[in-house]
Amino acid sequence: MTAPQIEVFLQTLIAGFLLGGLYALIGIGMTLIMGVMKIINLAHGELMMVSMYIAYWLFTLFGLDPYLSVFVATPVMFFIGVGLQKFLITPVLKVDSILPENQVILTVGIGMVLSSLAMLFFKSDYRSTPVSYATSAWYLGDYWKGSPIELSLSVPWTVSFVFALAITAGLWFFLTKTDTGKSVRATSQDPQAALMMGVNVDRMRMLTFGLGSALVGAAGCLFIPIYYLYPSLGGQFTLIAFVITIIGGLGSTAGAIIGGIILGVFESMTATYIGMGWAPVGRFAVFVAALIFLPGGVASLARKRKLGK
Amino acid sequence: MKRYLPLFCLALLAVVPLVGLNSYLMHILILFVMWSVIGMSWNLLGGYCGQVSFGHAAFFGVGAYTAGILYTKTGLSAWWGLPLSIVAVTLVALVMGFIVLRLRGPYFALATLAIGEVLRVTAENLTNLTNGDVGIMIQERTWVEKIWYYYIILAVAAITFYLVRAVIQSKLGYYFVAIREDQDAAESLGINTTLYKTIALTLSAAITGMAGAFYTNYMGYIDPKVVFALHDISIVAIMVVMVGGVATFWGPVVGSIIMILMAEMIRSVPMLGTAHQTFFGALLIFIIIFLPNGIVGDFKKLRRLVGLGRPS
Amino acid sequence: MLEVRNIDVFYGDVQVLWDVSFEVKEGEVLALIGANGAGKSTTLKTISGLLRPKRGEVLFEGSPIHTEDPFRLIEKGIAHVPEARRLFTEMTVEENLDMGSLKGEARKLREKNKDMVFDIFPRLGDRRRQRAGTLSGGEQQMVAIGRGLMAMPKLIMFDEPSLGLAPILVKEIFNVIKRIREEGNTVLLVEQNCKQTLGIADRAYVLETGKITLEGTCASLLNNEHVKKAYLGV
Amino acid sequence: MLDVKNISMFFGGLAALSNVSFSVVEGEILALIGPNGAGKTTLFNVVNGFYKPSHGDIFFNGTRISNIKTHRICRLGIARTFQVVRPLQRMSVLDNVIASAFMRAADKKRAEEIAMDILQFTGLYDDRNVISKGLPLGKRKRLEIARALATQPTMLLLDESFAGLNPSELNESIDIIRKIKAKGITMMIIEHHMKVIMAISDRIIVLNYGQKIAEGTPLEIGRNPQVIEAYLGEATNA
Repeated sequence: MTAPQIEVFLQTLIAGFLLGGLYALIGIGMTLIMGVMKIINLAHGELMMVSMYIAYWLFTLFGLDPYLSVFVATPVMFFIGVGLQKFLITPVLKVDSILPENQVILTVGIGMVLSSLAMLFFKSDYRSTPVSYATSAWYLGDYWKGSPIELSLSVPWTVSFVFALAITAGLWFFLTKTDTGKSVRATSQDPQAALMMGVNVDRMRMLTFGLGSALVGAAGCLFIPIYYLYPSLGGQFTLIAFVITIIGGLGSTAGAIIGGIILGVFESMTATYIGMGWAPVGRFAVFVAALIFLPGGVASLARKRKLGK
Repeated sequence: MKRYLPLFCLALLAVVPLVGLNSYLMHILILFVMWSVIGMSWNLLGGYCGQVSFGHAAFFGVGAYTAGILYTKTGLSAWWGLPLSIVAVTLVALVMGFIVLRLRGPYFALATLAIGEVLRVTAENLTNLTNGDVGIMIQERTWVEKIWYYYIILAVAAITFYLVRAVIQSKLGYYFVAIREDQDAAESLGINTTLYKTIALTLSAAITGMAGAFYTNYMGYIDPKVVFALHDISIVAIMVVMVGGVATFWGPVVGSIIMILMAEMIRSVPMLGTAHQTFFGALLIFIIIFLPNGIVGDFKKLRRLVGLGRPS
Repeated sequence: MLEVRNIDVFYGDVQVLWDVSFEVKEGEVLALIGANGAGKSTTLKTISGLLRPKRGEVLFEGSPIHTEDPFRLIEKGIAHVPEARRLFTEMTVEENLDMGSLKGEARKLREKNKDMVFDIFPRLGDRRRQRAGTLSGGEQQMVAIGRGLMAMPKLIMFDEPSLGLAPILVKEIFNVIKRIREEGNTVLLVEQNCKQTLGIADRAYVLETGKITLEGTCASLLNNEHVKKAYLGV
Repeated sequence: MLDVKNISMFFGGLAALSNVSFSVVEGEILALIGPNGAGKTTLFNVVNGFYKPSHGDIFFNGTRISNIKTHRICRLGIARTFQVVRPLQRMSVLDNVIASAFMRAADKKRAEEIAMDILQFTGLYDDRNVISKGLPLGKRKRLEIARALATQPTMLLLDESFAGLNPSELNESIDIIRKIKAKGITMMIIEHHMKVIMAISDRIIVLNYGQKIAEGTPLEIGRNPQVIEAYLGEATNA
């Protein structure tokens, strides 16, 4: 490989990694909900879109930096999630119907309402938050004068990535170090046993849906400085989240992180070497391959290694 | 009486245009019949066999593009797409079935959704075959009046109705429902579940593909965003059945009437034009919570809800 | 301490318990024995609120508990070591023990109680950071018992702790139950393993297809021919 | 008729069945008993083709069946019922039985005839138009048997077909089992109800921890000290 080729390759890899970190955050929210409630939330991306509009308006009306709106949008999204769980999803779980997929279809309905309401109120315009640092970047050459290749690191992408990392670490701390977090995990593994331990399982489910929504909401705030916002953007991110959970293994947070990064790198590579438009196809190719060849996701591989000989 | 209801409805539908409807009303009628066809085919796979597909747009789109590509590449009339789409879509369904039929429940649903999206993106990118985003335009339309299109899709609908009914009342139908109710039990009762799921998928796909080929001829223009649309095709196909009645013969027809009327009513109010999905989504949520088996399936419950049912 | 009065319990439309009544007195080990499918686990699940009796009532220290939310029972002092252990297999041994002590006094004394559990089961101490799902069957049962003890319950219920364990491990588990009792706890023990159970219990009830058919002191039951019949039908 | 040779079945590292061998003789009722978790249902799942055994082979009338799919095994003549009743819930009793009768019926008319015969045979004829979800448990258990019979098997695997029945239902079911036996259908039965087992079975196999610990007539099994120990547990003097 010549120097420019290496440059392109490394730059693509970096971009994929940064993207993957954000994807992971979206995926974790989905996988958490799937693990605890055993339902697939197809309104996940639409929840992210709602959060992006919150960040957008906070920026446009009050000049609030999108990174600061994480602290506003995330709690709002949490309560939206709790409400959805309490008033829509719980009732459906109790209804007897021919098709058990009803709850999945229900979340599709929720997504449709959210995205078309956004369309109604905000039109289908593409919006973005023109922050001052939008195009700034760090260059390798500035730090290492004699570098044979030149690489750059976009400031907003990196900041978003670091935020995503911090949120993930915070979540990890919550899930492993606090009693409530442990109760959430216990509920996902064996709700009845959790009940016997004194866990209010229904409340954990609401908390989880809220938490999943809050996480994807945070991801929305991190995406807005680097991405366009339009009402129908949710569907694509729902699929991304789902693909990540399949690659990572259902309900596995660590799996979702790896899944997010695999997907981010893969998409970035497809975009560079095959063509921009094909990135989604690559995404689905990974998805279908994971479904067929790795039914338990990356998490199952790790488990096998630990158990087997 | 009940036996002749389908014939009666068919006769009624055949006569309706003769009273002289304007072009707009004919358009509504055609859409209603076309969506009944798609709904019936989705119901065969989803309602009876229990395999909930989120990707019927894949079949609709492939059918539509079969007709379109035939026309642009070979110069044949796009009407050849009607029979040929069956071949093309069957092939797609067989490949797709091989991949997705080993999955169950929501995973099957999501995998079909993903494949539908893959085909859309593929159609957008294979520009030398599909013209990509530009789409395909059928230059010379066969007829100006809509009535002929109407009779063609009505014939397709009639055939579909009787085909679905024949299938459901035969061994296939019993096997489909057995698979829906309990796949393991079905397998242990000697039913080759993979084979029969593939049959259900292929039949359902072929019918939807025909509707797609018809669409190309009727509208005279297709592009990937329209015929491979997730919300406007795949989800509406589910809704037609969910609203009308899952696993009922008349459900898709009733669902189609309601969906088309609702869409047109919303469209006629300029304020709400862009919001039709809000209403669709809200309707879907309402149906799932209160009438999970649709209007036909939960008819008794519906009468109770609106206070028409006799107290018992 | 615990009083079960004339309960009828159903799974859906299937009746599993018919008019079951018994009493657990403070400080004793009461055994509920019977063959597979006799309704033993159902009885325990009803006590811990996972199933609701259609008729009859369950009283704990004089107040009815069959209408309580199941997650409140552990606060009231009833711990249930469920059948087939039901550990949180993806969590570590220590986290499983933490789950046993979410509430009240038990939460405050968590670290102390953990040391106590590791004292009873030294093997668990060595494996405190290991995932519960990777433990052997016997070790998993130890975690399940430890998790129950962490709640500092007034009454601890064991559901077939010997299930699927090799005889030597069964012996170990039973010794632990004996020790728990000697420390002044009240125990309700459900078992198929009748001889061993009768060896450590004060009193026992025999359940046969959902009905209580015998009760008495263990000494009297050990030699009762009917017990054998209840199991083998000969 | 059925030869099970050195079957082992592992889940993860755990052996649910280890080295189990036995034969079923044509026309007999062979009971499979053992404490909870002994591996009885697992054994059915292996014979029935849901699981592939980790080791060993199974032959049915000389054909190796341990490597073929469930629906083909059913076609060869082995039908089963489930421990947790699994009727096709939203179908009527008659339709449930028709669905399985199709396997050996040339057309729908023939399938209906077979189904009607079997419903009469199992005493479900009067309930034929009931949606099976609404049946009481006793009849649902019988519907399971009817459905299995509709595939016209030569061998029937019954997994706890008597659990949860009241005494009168129990007697009806025992009668049906005897009638099935009179038709010449071989049966393997998993059951906890010892009285039933002792009353109807020709031979008994006892499983414990996935191993066969005894085999014999009901009388022999009732006296076998190893069996008594497996069920009652060994006494400790600790």
